[in-house]
Amino acid sequence: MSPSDSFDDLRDLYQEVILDHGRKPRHAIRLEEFDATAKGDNPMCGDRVQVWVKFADDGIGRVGFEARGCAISVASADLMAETVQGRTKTDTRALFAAFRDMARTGTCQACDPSLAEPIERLAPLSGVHEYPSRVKCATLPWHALIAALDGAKEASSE
Amino acid sequence: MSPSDSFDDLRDLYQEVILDHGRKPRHAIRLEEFDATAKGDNPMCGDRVQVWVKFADDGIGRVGFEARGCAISVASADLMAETVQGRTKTDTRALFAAFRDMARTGTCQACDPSLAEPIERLAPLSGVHEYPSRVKCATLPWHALIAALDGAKEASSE
Amino acid sequence: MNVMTNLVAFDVTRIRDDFPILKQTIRGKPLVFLDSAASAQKPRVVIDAMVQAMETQYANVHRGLYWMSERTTEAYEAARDATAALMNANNRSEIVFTGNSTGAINLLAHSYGRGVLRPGQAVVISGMEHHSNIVPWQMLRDAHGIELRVAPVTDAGELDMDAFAALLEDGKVGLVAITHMSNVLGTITPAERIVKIAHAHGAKVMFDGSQAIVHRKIDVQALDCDFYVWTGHKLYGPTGIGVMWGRKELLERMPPFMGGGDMISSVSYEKSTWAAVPHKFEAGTPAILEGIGLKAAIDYVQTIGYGAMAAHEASLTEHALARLAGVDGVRVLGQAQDRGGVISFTLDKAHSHDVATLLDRQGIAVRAGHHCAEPLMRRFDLDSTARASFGVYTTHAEIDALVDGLVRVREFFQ
Amino acid sequence: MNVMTNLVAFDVTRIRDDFPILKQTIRGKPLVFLDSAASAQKPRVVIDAMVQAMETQYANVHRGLYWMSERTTEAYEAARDATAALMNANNRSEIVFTGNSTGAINLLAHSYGRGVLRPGQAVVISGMEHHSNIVPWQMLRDAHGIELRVAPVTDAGELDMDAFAALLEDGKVGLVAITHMSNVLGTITPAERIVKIAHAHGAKVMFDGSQAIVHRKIDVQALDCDFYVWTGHKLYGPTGIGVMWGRKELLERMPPFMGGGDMISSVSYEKSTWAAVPHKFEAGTPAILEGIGLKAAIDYVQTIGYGAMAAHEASLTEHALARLAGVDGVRVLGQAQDRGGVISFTLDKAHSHDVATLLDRQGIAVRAGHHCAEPLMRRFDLDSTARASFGVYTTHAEIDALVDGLVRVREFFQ
Ligand SMILES: Cc1ncc(COP(=O)(O)O)c(C=O)c1O
Ligand SMILES: Cc1ncc(COP(=O)(O)O)c(C=O)c1O
Repeated sequence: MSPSDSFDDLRDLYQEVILDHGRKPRHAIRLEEFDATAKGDNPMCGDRVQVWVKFADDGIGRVGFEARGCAISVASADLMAETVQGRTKTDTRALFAAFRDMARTGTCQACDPSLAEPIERLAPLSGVHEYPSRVKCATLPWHALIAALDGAKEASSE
Repeated sequence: MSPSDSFDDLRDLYQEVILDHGRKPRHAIRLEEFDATAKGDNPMCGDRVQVWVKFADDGIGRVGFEARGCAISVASADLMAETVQGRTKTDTRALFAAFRDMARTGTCQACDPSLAEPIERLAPLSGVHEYPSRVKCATLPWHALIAALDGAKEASSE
Repeated sequence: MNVMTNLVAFDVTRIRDDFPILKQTIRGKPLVFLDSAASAQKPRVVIDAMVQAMETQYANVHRGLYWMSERTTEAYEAARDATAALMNANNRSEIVFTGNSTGAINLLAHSYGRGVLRPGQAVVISGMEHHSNIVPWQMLRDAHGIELRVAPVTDAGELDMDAFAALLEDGKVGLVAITHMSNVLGTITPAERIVKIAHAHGAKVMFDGSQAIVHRKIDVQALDCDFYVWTGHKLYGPTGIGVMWGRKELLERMPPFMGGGDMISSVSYEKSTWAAVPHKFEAGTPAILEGIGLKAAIDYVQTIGYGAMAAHEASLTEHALARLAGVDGVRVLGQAQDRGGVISFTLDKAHSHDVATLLDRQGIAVRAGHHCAEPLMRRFDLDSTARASFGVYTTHAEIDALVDGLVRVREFFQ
Repeated sequence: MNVMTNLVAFDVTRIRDDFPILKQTIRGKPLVFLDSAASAQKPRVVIDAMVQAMETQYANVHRGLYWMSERTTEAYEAARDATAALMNANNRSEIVFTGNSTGAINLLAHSYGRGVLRPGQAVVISGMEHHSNIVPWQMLRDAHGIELRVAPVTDAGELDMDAFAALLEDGKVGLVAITHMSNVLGTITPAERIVKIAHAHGAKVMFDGSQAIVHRKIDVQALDCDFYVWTGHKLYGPTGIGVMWGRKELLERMPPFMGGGDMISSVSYEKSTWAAVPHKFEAGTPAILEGIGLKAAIDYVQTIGYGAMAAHEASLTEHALARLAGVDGVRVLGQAQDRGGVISFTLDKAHSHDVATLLDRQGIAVRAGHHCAEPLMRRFDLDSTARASFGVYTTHAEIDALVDGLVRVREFFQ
């Protein structure tokens, strides 16, 4: 490979932000103090994630996670932790629905305008819609998060 | 159908001799006195035949049969009864092998010249080779006959 | 039946153009194919869909992380959506693909029969079943202590509904497994009434729709049945694929039938866990090309529309029954009120095998034999019948050819 | 390996012309298809055979008394002859067609497992089986009280033959069911030795030849095994058809698996009797078009010849192993002495799913995951690997493209 070789063909799916969050996740920590936790497991590909949540007021104070899986699942977990911080539970659920829609279809057409900003932050993951079997990599941490909000121990598989 | 309509297209397979023996079999009788008898049964198509044999010297004196089935199976039983009469058991077995060959392939290439005459008489049945699923109609009575010669009660299905 | 109306709604000449095989001649005579109930011919769109998959995007499905595998998975899974829509299933995951109807019924006899039914319970079939809806239940009876009850058929070739209801009286019946249309008599069974009676007695209902789905719009929610099976090759699709629809809550209660790749969630030597329905019932590499072909067949049928198909076949059937009634020595088996385009008959002067072969000499393909329904044959004291059956491409002229051919056969045997 | 010799014996450019799909581009890049072990591409002769059947002579098989049905029956049954010849079976009636390998193994687990094996007996599998050769035996174990024993795999990815032999010591093993070639490691197992040991201890042997038959000439009489299964779609044939070969005397002792049309001799409600082998095991309308396609695939493979195919694949494998050894961070799983053209590997900087997706962006199709062999993955402390696998159409240049692609992926993740 010549040093001038560009990675455009790879980068259109794995944008810099994914590589970055996949390589150096900021929230990949087991919270010492937490109010809820749940696991997600995708036996089909071996991806595994655990999410811890600390609530603040009636919203989400902080999210930490431990993940074993591909760059997309780790980056998704990290972007999720970053994005949901400070949101209400209701907001978070709505955001998950919107994000899942985007992961499956590439866009979020029916998205509430109030979600425009967080969806924008999650948008680098939208490319997975081209690979339906990888959509779960991106949504698995969210399933675990929602399970934790629901008081469940495990995310039920889709 | 106009009266001038010829039946050539039908007759190339169902030659007059088949129609004739199928309609008015000469040997379709249960022998009162017999030395051996056996049944043949083709559950796939419901054809059923019973054959009675009276031996003479070390050969076949007379053959009678009762058959329920198509024109080809009845005609084949009748032609068989006619043809094997007066033959030795060994000859009869050889003739069956030759006949089966002809029914399957249309000709009897490896036939012993000594069988030329009886095979000639059975030749009208050779057309069944075009319809592999009807070959059994033609060979069923023979299977019953051979079973009777073997001292068996029933022809084993092919 | 006003033939003119049909000609407007249904252009059979144009339809025939869709089927390359219909241009064939047999012994120099145009092919008259009257054996669609055994297996239907394939329209060009089905052939093309399979070819296109093999030439442009073939790969194994599920869990392929590359473009072709993802596209093939989508195409294969689109067959499930099309099937669900065709039958008006509530949920695409209620559609299980099998190898054929027989595979579907065996799946049910194993997974529901051994997995849910308890020894001492009974299964009701009818006296006009195809062997594929008899033998699996016999095997279940012998292996698992399930009683097998048979609802009788009337002289007219209909289900004896009083006798059927009586079989359910004691409440022991766990499952009714009955044909929705006889492949011998053409009889369409009163599905809604069957379901009402069965459900009132706590029994589930499976319909063998192998024939029915070719002739009638099937709406499993309207029928309110519990399982419905059919086979792709009779609905103008490829061989090698069948369908079992089942209510999701029942499918979820059933253990899997075959084990292997694709049907698991996780595997360890101690214990394996199963994938969600429908994948739990689909072990190994699925019939990918066949699913893609089936999707094309379903689209084809939907484009023509069941209304038009049923009207065309009703007109053909009426015509055939009228014309056959005019042939000396022809006896038609069954006179059901509600019937589809399948007609069995005997000819007095000739055995049905001779009839079939001699019609073939004239380029006319019909089936002869017991049609995999020996007990029904015995019910009518027969070993075999000849059978003509119709598809979307069948014409009135072909029925006339059949009748002329039969007249000739009879004269020939005179 | 002298590449020149291969070029003479084996003209891969000409072979590639036989496969229409290889002209495809993916995202503007030429398709590099390295997932043949999951399912192989189809040569034009296979596509044409299926199309020709559908366009000129299609009808249901067996018992059709008309021209097209007879011809289709011949074409379908010719697949049995071709399969028997391919495997050097003693008798064409030893060839049973199923839906895929998984269907074949399930048939065996039911008919031999429940029908012939007795509770208390054991089945031996190996530590490198595909789920399709694990789960059916687990289900047999749980339903029928059969013990399941697992012969371990060495660090090199070979069968531990001493441990294997020890498992048979107590004489309780009724059946050994082992892969003939691992779909993960590429390892070819020592089939003759396995058979000798098993037979010496009174056990029958089934080989899962799903992978092996693509790479090696299989002679079941020389192997002296008792059952051998494989799947059409991996040998360049269509989906929807698999093969179970079994010794006739064993097949005859086995009860049927599925019941229905075509597998019976006679049916009455009290008792049905079964057709002779192989039909006893083939219930319902068979995979007719798929049999016809499979015949074409077998003819295609026979024309190329196993000698040439094996040499080509040995050369590709050697090349691939050598080149992969030169890529930093690549670890190849398994170093078996005897191996075929299937190579699993991991990359240190990237998860195998990311590897597969990023190779796909470069037009290169490999598989990633557990390859339906979770217990084997666990044996090597892995969740997943990437896997490249080769077919007759694979070129050395494609392997170079894979290696270049991997180098780019690694740099990208640096
Ligand atoms: C070794 C092995 N066994 C069994 C199978 C199952 O084959 P199929 O999915 O066609 O049933 C496969 C392939 O998937 C395989 O590689
Ligand atoms: C009523 C009925 N049930 C079941 C079947 C079996 O279908 P298949 O042979 O495709 O499994 C058939 C056709 O053969 C049929 O007509």
